[in-house]
Amino acid sequence: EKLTIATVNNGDMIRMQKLTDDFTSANPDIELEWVTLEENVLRQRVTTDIATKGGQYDIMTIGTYEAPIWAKQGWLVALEGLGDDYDADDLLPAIRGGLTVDGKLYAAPFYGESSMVMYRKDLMEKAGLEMPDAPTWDQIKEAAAAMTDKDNEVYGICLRGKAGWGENMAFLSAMANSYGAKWFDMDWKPQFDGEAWKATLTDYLDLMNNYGPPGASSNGFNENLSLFQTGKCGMWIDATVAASFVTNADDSQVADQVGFALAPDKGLGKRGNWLWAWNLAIPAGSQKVDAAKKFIAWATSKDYLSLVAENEGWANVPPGTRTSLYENQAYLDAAPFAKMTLESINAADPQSPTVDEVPYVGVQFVAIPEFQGIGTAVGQQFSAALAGSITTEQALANAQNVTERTMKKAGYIK
Amino acid sequence: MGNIVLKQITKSFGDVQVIPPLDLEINEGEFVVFVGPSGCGKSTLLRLIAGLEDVTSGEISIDGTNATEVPPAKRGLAMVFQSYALYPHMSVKKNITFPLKMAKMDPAEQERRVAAAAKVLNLTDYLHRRPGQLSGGQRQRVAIGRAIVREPAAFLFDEPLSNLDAALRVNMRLEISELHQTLKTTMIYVTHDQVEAMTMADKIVVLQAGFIEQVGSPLELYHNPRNKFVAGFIGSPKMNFIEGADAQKFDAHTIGIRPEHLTLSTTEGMWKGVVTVAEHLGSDTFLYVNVEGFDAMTVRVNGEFSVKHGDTVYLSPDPEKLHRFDQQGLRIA
Amino acid sequence: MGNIVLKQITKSFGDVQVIPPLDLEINEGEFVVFVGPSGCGKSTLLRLIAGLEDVTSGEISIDGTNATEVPPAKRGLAMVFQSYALYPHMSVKKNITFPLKMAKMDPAEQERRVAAAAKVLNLTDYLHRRPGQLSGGQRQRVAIGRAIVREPAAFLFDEPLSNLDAALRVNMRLEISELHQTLKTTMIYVTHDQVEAMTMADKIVVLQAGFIEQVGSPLELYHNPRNKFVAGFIGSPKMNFIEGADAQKFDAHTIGIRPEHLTLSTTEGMWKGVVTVAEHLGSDTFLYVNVEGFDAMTVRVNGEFSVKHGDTVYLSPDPEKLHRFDQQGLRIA
Amino acid sequence: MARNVSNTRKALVTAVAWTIGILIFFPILWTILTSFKTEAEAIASPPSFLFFDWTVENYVEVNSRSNYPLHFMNSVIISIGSTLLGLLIAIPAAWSMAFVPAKRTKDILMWMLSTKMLPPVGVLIPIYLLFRDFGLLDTRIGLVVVLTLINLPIIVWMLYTYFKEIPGEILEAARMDGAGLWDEVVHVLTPMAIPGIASTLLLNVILSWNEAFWTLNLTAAKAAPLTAFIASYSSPEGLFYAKLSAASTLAIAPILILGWFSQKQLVRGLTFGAVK
Amino acid sequence: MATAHSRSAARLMLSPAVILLLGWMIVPLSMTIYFSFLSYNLLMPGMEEYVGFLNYEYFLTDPAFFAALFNTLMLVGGVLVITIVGGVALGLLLDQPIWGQGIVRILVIAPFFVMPTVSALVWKNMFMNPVNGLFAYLAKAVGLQPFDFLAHAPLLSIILIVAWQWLPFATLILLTALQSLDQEQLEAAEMDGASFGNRFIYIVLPHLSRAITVVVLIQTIFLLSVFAEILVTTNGGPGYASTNITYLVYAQSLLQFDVGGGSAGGIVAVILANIVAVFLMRMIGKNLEA
Ligand SMILES: Nc1ncnc2c1ncn2[C@@H]1O[C@H](COP(=O)(O)OP(=O)(O)OP(=O)(O)O)[C@@H](O)[C@H]1O
Ligand SMILES: Nc1ncnc2c1ncn2[C@@H]1O[C@H](COP(=O)(O)OP(=O)(O)OP(=O)(O)O)[C@@H](O)[C@H]1O
Ligand SMILES: [Mg+2]
Ligand SMILES: [Mg+2]
Repeated sequence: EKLTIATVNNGDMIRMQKLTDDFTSANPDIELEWVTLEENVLRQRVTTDIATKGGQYDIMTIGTYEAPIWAKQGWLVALEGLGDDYDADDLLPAIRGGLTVDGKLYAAPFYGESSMVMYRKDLMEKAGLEMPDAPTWDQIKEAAAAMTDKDNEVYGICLRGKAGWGENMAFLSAMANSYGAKWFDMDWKPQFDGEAWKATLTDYLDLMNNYGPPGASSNGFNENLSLFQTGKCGMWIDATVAASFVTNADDSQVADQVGFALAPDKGLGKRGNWLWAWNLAIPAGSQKVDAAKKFIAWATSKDYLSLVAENEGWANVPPGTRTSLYENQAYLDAAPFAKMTLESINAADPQSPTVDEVPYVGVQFVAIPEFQGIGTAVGQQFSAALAGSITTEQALANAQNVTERTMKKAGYIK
Repeated sequence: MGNIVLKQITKSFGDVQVIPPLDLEINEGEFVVFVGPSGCGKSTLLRLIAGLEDVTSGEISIDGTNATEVPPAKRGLAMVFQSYALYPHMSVKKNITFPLKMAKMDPAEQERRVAAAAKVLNLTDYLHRRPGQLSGGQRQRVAIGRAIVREPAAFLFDEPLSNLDAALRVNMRLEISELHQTLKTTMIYVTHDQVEAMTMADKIVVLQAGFIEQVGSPLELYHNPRNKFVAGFIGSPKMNFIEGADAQKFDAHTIGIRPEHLTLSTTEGMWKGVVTVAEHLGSDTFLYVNVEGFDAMTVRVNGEFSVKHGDTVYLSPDPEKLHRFDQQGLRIA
Repeated sequence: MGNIVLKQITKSFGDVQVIPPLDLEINEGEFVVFVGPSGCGKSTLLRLIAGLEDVTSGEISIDGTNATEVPPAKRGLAMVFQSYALYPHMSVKKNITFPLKMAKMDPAEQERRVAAAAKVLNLTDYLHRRPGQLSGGQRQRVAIGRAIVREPAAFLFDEPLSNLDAALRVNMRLEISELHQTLKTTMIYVTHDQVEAMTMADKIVVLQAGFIEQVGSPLELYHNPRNKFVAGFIGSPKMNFIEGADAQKFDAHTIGIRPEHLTLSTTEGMWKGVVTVAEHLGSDTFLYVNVEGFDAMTVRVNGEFSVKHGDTVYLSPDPEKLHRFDQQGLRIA
Repeated sequence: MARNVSNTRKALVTAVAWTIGILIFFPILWTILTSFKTEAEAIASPPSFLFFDWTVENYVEVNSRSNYPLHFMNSVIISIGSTLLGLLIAIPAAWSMAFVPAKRTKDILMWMLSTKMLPPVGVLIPIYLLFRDFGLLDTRIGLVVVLTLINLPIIVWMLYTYFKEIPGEILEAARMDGAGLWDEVVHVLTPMAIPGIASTLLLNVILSWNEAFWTLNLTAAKAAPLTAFIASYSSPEGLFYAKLSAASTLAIAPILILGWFSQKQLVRGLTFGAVK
Repeated sequence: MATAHSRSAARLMLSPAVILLLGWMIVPLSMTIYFSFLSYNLLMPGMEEYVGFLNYEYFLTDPAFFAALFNTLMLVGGVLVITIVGGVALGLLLDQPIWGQGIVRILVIAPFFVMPTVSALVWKNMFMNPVNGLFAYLAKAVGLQPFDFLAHAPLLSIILIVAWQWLPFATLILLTALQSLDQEQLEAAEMDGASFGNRFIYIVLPHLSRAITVVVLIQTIFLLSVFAEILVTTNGGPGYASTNITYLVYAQSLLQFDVGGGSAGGIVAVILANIVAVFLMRMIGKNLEA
């Protein structure tokens, strides 16, 4: 039997592809075929396929955004009977909660992440400052100002600026949560005309314009990573998985100078961090459910973690999915960022993402099908504001307008 | 083999009738030349016979059988095009063999015929060249070779020499004449060239606007043109025409005298005129003379005749060689 | 205006010397024709005069001033190309106006000159057409029109009539001759055509491989060719050459007789031969006669002469018109 | 126009032409050079031009990560297959238009070209559904069909302009020589048009090779060509310039080499009857 | 050339191409038209209902629509201007006698062979990136502030990238056309006293007009559907600064999975493309007849 697996082209997934001998030697009747794609292309491909029942894939890599939506549509096979030793209870509750619909798990998390602050200890020291474990936005701003040294191409803070619901909007939605802003009120009315969003965007633009790198409006995760690795950023607030890259001496010029802190807050009880996981799922109607389940069980099991540790060292184990990993001393030793990662993940609550009550689920996204489009369109506006082509007010007004139109068209607002 | 009869054929392109109802009979073994001004339908007629165009009405029969609906490939005719239309990607040999191959002839027989044709046409040394590597005359011969191997019922030539230079034209003209004498196959030949028509034809067909003006042997047309059009068309330089009082003298509406049938004198003659241009070729002298009341007249004098622009000369027609035409332009016998 | 002198000019393309040192003087108002076999350097010489090619060495002077280094536009010459080189995207009028516009002439004057040229050349009705919509003769006239509006010191023509059909060629030839008579401007004219050279030229320059073989008036060349090459080149059909014993009789290495200077008889004469082809044109008869020991000889007979293939005939040269050449091919006076 | 071109002028023109040529080519050259650098050198400042430690490590890495030979073969099969199929359909069509023109011929030709103006994204979903129903998703044959269809207008047009330059008399000669329609097209027209057909073929292989919308959206694994291969490198975690360059080089090298070797052919046929 | 027999053969031989293209046009197009009247989100199957012109209304009143229309025209126009002006200049240059002409020609042609995705990636990351890009390095080397191309001149940057890819095509065609110019015409103009500039304006340019039309036609066809370059470099942003119609339709149908809206957008794009097409065909038809 041949399984066609669609995956995203990140490091952990690539590593998994290299380790599949372990699986195929145990299951000689199963062959694996990989379709590795860049995140956005992957999402578009698998969504088209599953929605039209194209049947091209046996296993899909999907995010925490898709999982509940698709499960509700009945597009996914419930992952029951993954084996006795799978130990589903070991999965981190925050992550597992996002993948469970009506008490059934529909996607198995491969790795999970939140976001946190990564900063340069040496630069902080030079500036005479100290980073608390749980900083506020004001402290971040102060630190950014102190570390910026544009003549030497050192920028106090690097943040996402590239438009996209999974790019700048992931960061900004999370940041907005900590400012008490929200996407919609209980009547699904968009809230960009409120003060909270205005404060969020103003502070964000302030930070970036004064202390950010040039060209920030086209920086996403990748661009920021390479900036940080080459020593051009003082701080970077982004996905927790980045921690293993920036501390890897092979790629990073600043590996031994990185410190970590929780995402900042504004004293309103919510931190500006998100929650995300890449998960493996089986499309409904697949002819190869059993083989696919076998593979998923293998790839997301505890044993897989040990397998990676054996081959590549504990630091390279896919993080953020299992409680047991964070109880493993070998891992904690190898990964100095482990504790902060776990705390960040636990600090996010998809069910109640922001200060006020909202009708939707999801921290840095809104788990409705229209969100991809809205998120990206709004992201475009904020990115334009960052590029300086429109003002903050215009950006917010446009965002409000775009969101309202779509919500009306989709029938949320009558 | 080679008898072609056209019965009441017409051809229209869209609304324009290019060939009005036309009858023509071409006998076996004849060398027939079509002449006429540009656009008169010579090529069209040839292509109708070939089957490359459909007739609008009428009937074409070849060797007694109705061929009106027969596709070109099946009519058993061969055509030599003005541009030769050789296949540039094939060697001379392949070009010549092509029709035989299409007829699925036995390869040994193909070889034999190609060799024979090449010998007749002096092409044996060039069989492996491509057309692009040949001179104009050689290409011409290949085109003829391709036509003769099939031993067609008749050959159709559409201005085959018009792309050659003067010297080569003379040679090829002689070669085609010789070929006709050897093969004795019916040939239909379209040309613009006076000399070709006069020297090669057994029978000349003069066309004008799709009408046949006259059919006859070259000298018949030269001596007894049926009308003014034929008289003016056959012969070079062109016949001089005179109308009005001077023509009345001869009981005609128009009289015609060929340049070679005018005698010239510096002292006396029938008409007095002034030389506008004198062309001295050494072998001949052509004079263009302005006679009052007439159009410019052309006179040909053998050898030299020393006159120049502006001289006054006298012209007299040879009364024997004078042509008389009535008001409709028809010859008065 | 229009005196052109070439002094010891040479031209090489790479290592190949196409024109060896050459001197030539062209007088004001003369009509000079360059003839010679293909590739002999006629066009090259013309282009050197025009300034479209640089001379390798030597000096060209126009109207007494050294023009060797002067760019073509400044030499005050006009050229009519074989392909006419009309500007296809401009109307006839724009084509003719172009040189005036380039000279930034006053628009009213431009109008006047174009109108005048169009009138001379009968182009008035076609001024708004594009070259693509004109016939060959009309295009030719446009090219001439473009040349004459500038009132150049001299006209250069490179085989201007070679793309036209026979009838048109005769007309255009006359028109150019008349133009020369009207304008009296120096004209240099390159052609392949016997008749053009003989009828138009005041002075013919015969070239071979870049050398000038002879310069003279047409009849001078016809009657007194300096050597065998010129004798063979001038006159049509070509002069018959006879070597060996029969030539010795006349104290020459080679003798030459033009086809029109042979008398033909069915009964007696100097040489006996067999007719291979007889071409009856009505006005003339051309016979190709095989005389034993000689190459085929061409004979021209005026009017009709009824012989046919295979007949035996006798030929006699007109002793007055016989040309004698020595071993080097030079004429024996 | 053979007036003496002075050597200084020629040298000057040569220098300008070479400078511009190298500038235009530079992005490709830079990509190729970068593919031989380590990641650190790839983003080093100042950038090193030639003097770095040449390494093929990126190629090794790229090869171990993806099945390059599979993608390469898919690209070859899809681009050549669609071009050949296109030629098969287009040659007769172009023959009719060039040699038996009717009143509507020009309109048909223009209509064919206008079908190329359909924005592919607008019809992706319908095509996807059709492909699903016919079982053509992720098959080479499906892609061959789609690419044939999208390139057909260009193929027809190129062949049409090329055929128009072939004198009709030659085909008539063949007809007189007893050739049927089939013989005429196979023995006379096609071999005579070889240069034109070759350049049509080349251009279409290039266009199909580089087609990135349909090839990406209608394939998954088995039939995925090099465009999909590139898509898996376009934005990995971190900007691995050197690996990206290696993958890019691998994706464009075959067509670049083909294009270079055949540029004469390509140039000759690329004129679309624009040159008379 | 036209007997009844050959005409019917011609019809037969033309029909496969016509039928296939007709099918290729009509089947998806009619499906698209059908979808465009539905409220149809791919992610919410089973909820399709007829909504009349609602999708069109939303598409056409979308503030992005006019921006996209403008950007599409700018993109097509900009690339055409750059490639034609550059192509003529390069053509003239390469038509001169130079040493190593063949190699220079190869260098100039090369960008045409590069996949759009690859060229966009290369330009974006290795050249236009304001921190690590080569342009930024050059700017810093001469003491300038690096320019952030994709943020501050996104459309221009995309025009440059696309123009780089299409310049070889224009150059090739224009060069061939230049080489076909009858030398005697140039010489005649020279004799007529035209300077180099005048010869260019009055003789060379008019001669090139046919080739230029062809370049315009072919490039427009491809430029109207430029997409990969935008997706890779700017994602249509910032704002709508580099969104063209094709990208907008993409965003509707593959980002929002709003098939109804996307289909309406697709139909609008088809109509716009056909307006351009009719316009082009008029102009080209005239130029190609001559
Ligand atoms: N395919 C066609 N469609 C419409 N008219 C045509 C076509 N072919 C020829 N004609 C017209 O038919 C007439 C006769 O043309 P044809 O070619 O037979 O003349 P021709 O005597 O051969 O002339 P030429 O001596 O110039 O070759 C002309 O008026 C021509 O315009
Ligand atoms: N640009 C050139 N480069 C090299 N050789 C040339 C060039 N132009 C002409 N020649 C050579 O110079 C010689 C004379 O050429 P030219 O064109 O002057 O001959 P021509 O007398 O005009 O011939 P034709 O009657 O065929 O026109 C020929 O041998 C030709 O090959
Ligand atoms: Mg004809
Ligand atoms: Mg010449």
